[in-house]
Amino acid sequence: MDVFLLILRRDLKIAFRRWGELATPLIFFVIVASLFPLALSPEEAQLRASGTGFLWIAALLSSLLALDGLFRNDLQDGSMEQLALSPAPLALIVLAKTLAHWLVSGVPLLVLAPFLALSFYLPVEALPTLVGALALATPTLSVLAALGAALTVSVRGGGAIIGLLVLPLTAPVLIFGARATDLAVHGESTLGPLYLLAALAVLALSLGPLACAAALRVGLE
Amino acid sequence: MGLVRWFHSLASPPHFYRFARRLSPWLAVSSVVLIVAGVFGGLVLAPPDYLQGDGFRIIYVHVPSAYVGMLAYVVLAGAAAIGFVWRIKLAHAVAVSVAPVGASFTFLALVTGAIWGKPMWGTYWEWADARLVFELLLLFLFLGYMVLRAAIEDRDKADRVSAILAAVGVINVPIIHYSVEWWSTLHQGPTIARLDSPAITLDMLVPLLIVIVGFTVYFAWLVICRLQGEVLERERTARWVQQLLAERAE
Amino acid sequence: MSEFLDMGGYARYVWTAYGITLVVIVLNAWLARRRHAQALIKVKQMDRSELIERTPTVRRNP
Amino acid sequence: MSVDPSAGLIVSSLEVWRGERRLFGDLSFELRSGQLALITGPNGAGKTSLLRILAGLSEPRAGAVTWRGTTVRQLAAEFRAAIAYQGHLDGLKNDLTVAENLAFYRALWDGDDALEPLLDELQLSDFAHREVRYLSAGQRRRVGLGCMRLRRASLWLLDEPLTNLDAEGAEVVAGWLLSHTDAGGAAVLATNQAERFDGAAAIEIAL
Repeated sequence: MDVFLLILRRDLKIAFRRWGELATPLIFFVIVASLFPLALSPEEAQLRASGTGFLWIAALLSSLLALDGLFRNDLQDGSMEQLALSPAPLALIVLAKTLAHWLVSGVPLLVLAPFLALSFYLPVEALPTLVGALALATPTLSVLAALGAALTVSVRGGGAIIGLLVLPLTAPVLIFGARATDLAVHGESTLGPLYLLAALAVLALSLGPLACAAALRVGLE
Repeated sequence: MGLVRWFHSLASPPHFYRFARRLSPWLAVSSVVLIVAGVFGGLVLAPPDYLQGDGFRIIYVHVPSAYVGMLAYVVLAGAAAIGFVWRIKLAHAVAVSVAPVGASFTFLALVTGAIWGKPMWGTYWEWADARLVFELLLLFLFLGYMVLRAAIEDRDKADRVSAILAAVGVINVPIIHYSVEWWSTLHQGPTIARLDSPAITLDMLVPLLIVIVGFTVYFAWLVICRLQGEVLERERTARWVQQLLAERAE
Repeated sequence: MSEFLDMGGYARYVWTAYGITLVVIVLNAWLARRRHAQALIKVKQMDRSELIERTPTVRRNP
Repeated sequence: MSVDPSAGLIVSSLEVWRGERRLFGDLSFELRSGQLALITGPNGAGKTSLLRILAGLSEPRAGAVTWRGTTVRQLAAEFRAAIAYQGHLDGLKNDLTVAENLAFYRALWDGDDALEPLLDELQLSDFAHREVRYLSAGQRRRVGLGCMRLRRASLWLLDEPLTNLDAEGAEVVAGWLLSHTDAGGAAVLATNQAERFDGAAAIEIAL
């Protein structure tokens, strides 16, 4: 547990010292969301109908965008070797790094999302569900993106293929997340999809770090 | 005991290579016979469907290719996992050889599904059909696997990294399948007919089963052909490959 | 015969589907055989120096 | 294989590959406590690949490496902690200061050494609160080796530790190595400057 906190603190400290990189995915999220009405139409009915799905796609893309360097930086400066050779389990270290990343990229997204949702004329009553669904979905997305980053860690220059590897796997999260939000917009019970999102998060958080650690060990060779 | 030892010896590349050379003509011939017989049964002998008329005959190529695509992904993931856990090089070679074949059959399932959809739904692509959407995602999984392999230069590394991707993918396949199913039931209008007849009769079913078996044997032949090349390349410094080359040169 | 080819009015769809299937099947066979043939060529043309076995020398100092 | 605390590093019939190429095969040796081994050889011979296998970072295609009687890839945490590896990369975070980097590794290795004497010895005291990105290659090397020193390891695996170091720095590191082996530690060194360790090495491996 000490190692977990140690890595978490180190990664957060580094993240705040490079705040430019930190802010990029969030600004991306906001800009894409502001372009959406320009591409579609400013009409209330249309925006309200497609705003939910759109917010989810934007959240998905921005959470993938940021993760390319999650392990690559550590691999390139040699600290990944030291982490892999430390007595602590690599999966625990991976989990700490993923959590650190989620704290600096996922949480701000949760804060921004309601404002964007309001601008798409989503009803205020739906906002708690939107934030709740995002809170359950973004950890899964972070784990999947971390997995993509770990798999491509030994690919020269290629963060671009992370999307190709990971996006098909995110389909269930997208389906349940958008469904929960949609149900909330129509004032219906959202428990079903929220439970499913929580189940996916548990699965991802328990198996994901193990897969990441295995991929990193191969990448280190 | 003898059978177990025989299976074990197959994991040794020279044994496998020799075995594959003897097996492959049999697979090729029997798959062609099965496919031709099944397709003949499907196109000529089977009665037209009472709802879809003769249009339903696309089933005899659509369902087998969809089935082989799925089978290929399971074989790919299983082989890759065996290769990763027990460090069997031949298993990794199987995974590599399966990928392009599986991708092409999944692609074929998508295309024939879309062609079938046009007369049934009036549109080539129907998002509310869970199975086509699932096939599409499966195709992406195959493509991801192939792209990842192509991006890693070191073959040994590529084997093991892509094995992890395949394992994650295969855990996800049922989740994706059920989520897409669930999602489509929410959006499916009552007018959408599913791409299979609700009451398929025996004389329709038998040709279908024959084509499915034929496609599976054909798939095995393709994989074995590719596998021979894969094994040769991986084992090129081994004595048996050098001997084989010397024999061929004579 | 022409009735068979007509496929109850679905000729366009049925024959396109079967045609594409045939193309995919033939293409797959060609690619699989080519894969094997290319491997043979590659192995023949490989760098023979890969076959040399090197062993390091270990010297023990008392 | 059982745990045998008296056994050192045993390498048996090891085969080393880089990617698709076999670099060499049939390497066997045993390193006991108090001994220093040197790995020499031309560039590309496989010094780094060998060292990474010894550290357990890569898996050998054939042969085995054991430490205290257990395969290095399967070591339990307490034995894992006894092996220090320092490769070409220093393992430092550019955005953290020298002191922060050292403190991080001290915590990771569960150590409690004071940092000031170490910084003094490495002549880094004036740079303790400077971010690593502003250091020269030689200074970074010193910090990296300092991080390694904080690990109370009994086996050191060092890949060209003297690269980029000036005469004084090299002197300090050579001194560390001698006192480490004198105190019963073992070390494997991949180096192109073998003459610096003439007579000190118990085993010399020429690739």
